[in-house]
Amino acid sequence: MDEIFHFIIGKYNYWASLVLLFIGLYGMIAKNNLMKKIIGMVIFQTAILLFFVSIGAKRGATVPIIEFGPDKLPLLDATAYANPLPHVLILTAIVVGVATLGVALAILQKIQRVHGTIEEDEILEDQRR
Amino acid sequence: MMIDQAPALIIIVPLFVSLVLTLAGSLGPRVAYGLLLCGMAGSLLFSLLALGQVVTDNQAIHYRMGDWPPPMGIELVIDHLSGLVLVLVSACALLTAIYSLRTAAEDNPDRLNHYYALFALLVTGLLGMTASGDVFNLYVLLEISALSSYGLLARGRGPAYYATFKYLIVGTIGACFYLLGIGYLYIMTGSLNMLDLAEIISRPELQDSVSIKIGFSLMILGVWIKMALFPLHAWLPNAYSKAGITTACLIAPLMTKVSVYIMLRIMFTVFSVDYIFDSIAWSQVVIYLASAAAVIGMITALAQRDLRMMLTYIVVAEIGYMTGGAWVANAAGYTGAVYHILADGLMTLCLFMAVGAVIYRTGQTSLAAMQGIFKRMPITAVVLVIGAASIIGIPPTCGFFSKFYLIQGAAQAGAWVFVAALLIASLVAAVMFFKMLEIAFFGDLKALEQEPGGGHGHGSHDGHDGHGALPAVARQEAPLSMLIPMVITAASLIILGLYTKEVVNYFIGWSIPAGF
Amino acid sequence: MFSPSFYQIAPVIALCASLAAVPLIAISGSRPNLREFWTFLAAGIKFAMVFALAGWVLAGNVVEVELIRVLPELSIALRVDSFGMVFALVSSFLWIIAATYTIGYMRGLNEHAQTRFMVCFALSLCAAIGVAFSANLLTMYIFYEMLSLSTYPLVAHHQDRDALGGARKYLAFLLGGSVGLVLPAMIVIFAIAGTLDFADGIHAGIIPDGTGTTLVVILFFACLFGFAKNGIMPMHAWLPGAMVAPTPVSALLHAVAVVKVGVFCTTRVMLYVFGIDLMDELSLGVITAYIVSFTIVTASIIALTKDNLKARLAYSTVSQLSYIVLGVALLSPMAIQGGLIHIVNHAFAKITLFFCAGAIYVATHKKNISELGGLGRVMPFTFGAFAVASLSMIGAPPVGGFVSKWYLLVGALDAGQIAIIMVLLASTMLNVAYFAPVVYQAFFGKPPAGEVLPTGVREAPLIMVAPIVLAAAISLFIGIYPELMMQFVRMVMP
Amino acid sequence: MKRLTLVILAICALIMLAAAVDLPNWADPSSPASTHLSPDFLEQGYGETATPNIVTVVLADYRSYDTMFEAVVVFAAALIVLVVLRRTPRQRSKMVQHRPVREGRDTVLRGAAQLIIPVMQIFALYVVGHGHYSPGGGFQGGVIFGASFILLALCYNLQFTIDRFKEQAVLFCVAGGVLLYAGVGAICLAMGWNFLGYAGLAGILGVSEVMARSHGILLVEVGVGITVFSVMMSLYYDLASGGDLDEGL
Repeated sequence: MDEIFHFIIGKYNYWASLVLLFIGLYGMIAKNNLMKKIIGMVIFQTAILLFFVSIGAKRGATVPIIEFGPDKLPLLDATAYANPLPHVLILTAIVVGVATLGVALAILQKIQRVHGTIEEDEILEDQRR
Repeated sequence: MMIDQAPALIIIVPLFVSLVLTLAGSLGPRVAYGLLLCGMAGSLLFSLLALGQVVTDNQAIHYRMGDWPPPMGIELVIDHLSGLVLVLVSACALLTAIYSLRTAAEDNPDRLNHYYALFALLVTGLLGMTASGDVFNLYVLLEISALSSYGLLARGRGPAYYATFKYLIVGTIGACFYLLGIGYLYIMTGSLNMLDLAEIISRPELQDSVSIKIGFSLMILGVWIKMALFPLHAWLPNAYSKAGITTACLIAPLMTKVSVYIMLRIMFTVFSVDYIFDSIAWSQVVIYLASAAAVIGMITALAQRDLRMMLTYIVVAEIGYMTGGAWVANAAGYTGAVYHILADGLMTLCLFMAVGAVIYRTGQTSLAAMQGIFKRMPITAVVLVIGAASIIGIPPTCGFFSKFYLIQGAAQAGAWVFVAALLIASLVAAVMFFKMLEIAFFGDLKALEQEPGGGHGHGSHDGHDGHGALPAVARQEAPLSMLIPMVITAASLIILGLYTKEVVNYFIGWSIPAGF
Repeated sequence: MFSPSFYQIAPVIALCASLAAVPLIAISGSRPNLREFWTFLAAGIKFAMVFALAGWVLAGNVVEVELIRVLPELSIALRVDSFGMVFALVSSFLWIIAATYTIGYMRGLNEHAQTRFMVCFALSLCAAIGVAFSANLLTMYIFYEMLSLSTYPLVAHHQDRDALGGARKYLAFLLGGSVGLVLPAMIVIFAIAGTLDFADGIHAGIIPDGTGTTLVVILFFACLFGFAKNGIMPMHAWLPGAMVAPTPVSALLHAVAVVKVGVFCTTRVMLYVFGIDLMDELSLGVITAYIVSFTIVTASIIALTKDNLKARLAYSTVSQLSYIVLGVALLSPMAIQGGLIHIVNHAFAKITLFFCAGAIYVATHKKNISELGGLGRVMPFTFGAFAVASLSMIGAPPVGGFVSKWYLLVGALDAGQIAIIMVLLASTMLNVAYFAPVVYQAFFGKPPAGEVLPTGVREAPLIMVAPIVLAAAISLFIGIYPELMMQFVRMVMP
Repeated sequence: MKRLTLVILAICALIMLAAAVDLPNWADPSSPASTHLSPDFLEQGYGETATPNIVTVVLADYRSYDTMFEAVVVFAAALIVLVVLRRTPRQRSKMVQHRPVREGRDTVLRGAAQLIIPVMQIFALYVVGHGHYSPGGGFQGGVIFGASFILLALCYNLQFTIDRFKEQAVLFCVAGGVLLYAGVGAICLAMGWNFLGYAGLAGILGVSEVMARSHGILLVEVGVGITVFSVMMSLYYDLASGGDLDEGL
């Protein structure tokens, strides 16, 4: 019984990101309002960011900035510092998320101007006319 | 010195062109056009140099970005496969750039240099993706090309915005699935470099790990969404058909082909052949998907009245060919898939340019625009016929030889469903293009249909003054700046067809993965 | 008499003569005489080359020319052997006759878009010679497709409603057959045989022994019905539909070039890809013979019912073509020779008949047989030639048709196929039934009610009648002296 | 339709849950991710670039090609929003955008803004400059700097901010930042090293290769800071005014 318990507790970061992931995905696919789709997209991207960042953590490790010992020599023991690579990847993923969000909002404004609405069914109707 | 820097310069030259085009806002359209041409020509030259070097000493170029050894830093890998696709992408970009003199100016009266900046940015993204040897770097470049294609597509008329929005949403889902796939692989292996990943994944203890399978399936699912493989293709037709003429000529031939290249790269470089075809037993399902894509894509294309919608559905069908070829799991199928990337890139470019020229001249996008095209625009008509012949797979053109390899691969693998699908698709393509040629040849079909009853009988006609002379149609050929790239592309279709042996022996043969 | 290297280039020149003429014809569209000169020049060069090659082939050697090695194991290559020479000689010679006739016909009726017509004419002849000289199945397939595409504008020449229907059916059957059936068969053959080059002799084909019988049978029938141009029953519907084209088109193409290409490809595949031994072992020959004889009989019966002259000739072509396939399918040496020589006899006879139909139309605008009463006296030369050609169709002694019928009957006897002999005799009776009344009525019948025949001789223009008489004369000549073409056919035999 | 997507997503969720069986536990030091590449970064990072903050080292040196394209992504976003939204003057007159009228009621806001903005901008420059030794760098600093200008636009109005930072200047900075970044890379290329190999700068700067890398990282961070800052401005200008640049939120 307890190893199922460990299984759940030990990997709680994956559950969190999975739950967020599917909320976002559902929001993107099933929602009728385009703005809600964008919000779903942001949640979806944030879930992946969380998934990536959680990989970098190391028990008993500090921020990956090299400290110096009393004799001014750098302490280069890898286990003392957290894993820097996921942080770099996430910085890129955040920036990409912001860029896509900006473009989506710009296009949404244009849709509002052309169709007068951002509800998907009304837009389709408007297109049919 | 220049030669061994070629891989980096292929990607940097269009990037610098894009930046300069944005900076120099006050450039006249001619100067912007000239700058774009130099950029595209530069990257074509460097990709040819790189490919030449790869072929002469028959092993891949590994270019270390920032002089860091591979698993630490990022490296560009140019082997036979990526070199070939690099040349294809830069050549098509150059041809579209030449083509765009009149159409781009008409599509966007203001901000032309910003339009060209996005054009160059998209090409940078595509070239970067092809040359990149790092899985995460490929994601960033995937996003760059996706973003710039959203920008280019959103330049279209009213309905383009909604279509682009749908494309954006689906594109983001695809890219994020790909990123999630990288995440799973990174957790299990700790590396991002493709070759390093391949080495770690091939280790025995990871052979039956569920996460690696999930990682693979997420990455492939993401690429399939970007590639618009059959069930996930709903976004592609109206996104591409609402775009401006130049945008369609640039995006349609290249975006999906580079996505297919990425699928091949993931399948055969990151994962090995026996991993994919043994532990992941999808190939049967994928072949059915590919066959469905080919047949349904072509049949829907047949049902379209709008020219560009028809061409976009053909693109969806061609994706089915390539995916099927790759998943048929033998050398002939793989050769067919890679050769079809080349052939289909050129074919789609040729058709989109010809249709673009017709739309540019007549303003109509429906099939009726094709009336009397042989008299009005003879050169465009010939280019259209060559493009159509290649899609149908009539021998001297390259379309025939790629089908030749695909059918041969499918026959050897016993995938008769795929063989049948390829043939049905070619037949439907034949019907479609002859419907178009009929309109071009016979003029207004509707008037002919309602003509008062027979009375013609066999043989020749009644009046002695010659048949009711068809209305004298003024010759209204497309402008020269559109004709030159069209003729070059059409000629390249036939030349590529005739020189298949060289292409297969010197390029594709070397890139066949071990295990086939 | 020329150096061997000349014979290496000769097939290429023969092939490209009409191809080179295409741009010249297209350019000189505004000056009809110059345009016609180019056509004649190309036809002359082509025939001269083929004639020179004929001499060389007779001396017993085979010319091999590789144009482009397209795939590591495949190339577009030309190979001149006696089997191809028979068809090449016929089509290149008849192009000259047809060219003269076409000019007369087009000028007589002042047709529109004559330049496009001549361009497509030249292209289709280039394709016909390409098929004759092809060294492997791929080259033959390429030129087969080229022929289908280049004849489309010819069939759809009038650009009216009938032309639309006919052209659509024409393409549907031909492209459907070739892309749908021949392409996969070719690729699967390549997959199992490793090459598509034709075998040297006709006994051993290129299909390796181990292949499963079901696969071989499927491939065989895919090729048989795939080459839709051979007019075998289910795939023949395009031929009557294509009669919508002007008469020179239906004369040269649908009596000689197009249909002969279909039959030529079918026989080439049967002999040089499958080979006699394999067909004998799986008794494919007999099955084909029965299929083909069904075509012969039913096509002749349908021809009986047709009042329109060209429709009757069309269905007669469908049945006569099947004679050739029947001959080869019987697999006995005599029958094969009979089948091959029938290519020549049928070509000359049928082209004469179609030319006569065209001449009658130009002179009197009559299309139906019922209206032809008494015209024989008004147009003696035309109907004389018609009578000679009909005799050849029926297979009466002095004319060429008799030779092929004779060989076919002897071959059927050797093969011990009594039923086939019955079919041959029955079809001969049917031929008589649908040709004789036309000739009889023309010379001894009365003109239709209320129409008075002009007195004296009123023929079609000389430029049309001359080719008719020449073709009929040759048809008679190869009846009396068959050795001219039989020497080639005999060389095909091992 | 919605229930269908819900069901499909639920099934995918279950599959991916099953995958978690052999994923390493959270923060487990022996997980492959922490044992394959990151120890090399941590051990060699300081030695080769004399920069303690290893994240900045990996960001701007080991994987600087990635970060360059990150800056290009941001540049692309600004360019696209500009191309999509901004309209020519003659199109502007037609579209009337309703805006809330706020006259004279935000003296408190303006007072507070005048206090906060200078501090923000200094702190932003500190974050950009100090990326070597403490968490920070081009992106974070650029965003803070951009936020200060957006605060200005919110408290006053868009026209006030545009007078201080013209739209042409914004566009110039957007492209200029990435050009600086790519320029540094190109200089290294010109000096015979591979693209973005900062050791190439040693010749110009007259320092050892290790210090050249450190300075290279700083230069690149400044380039990224300029780009991100001006992209924030450009995005705000366009999105707030719907492309007319007349009146913000």
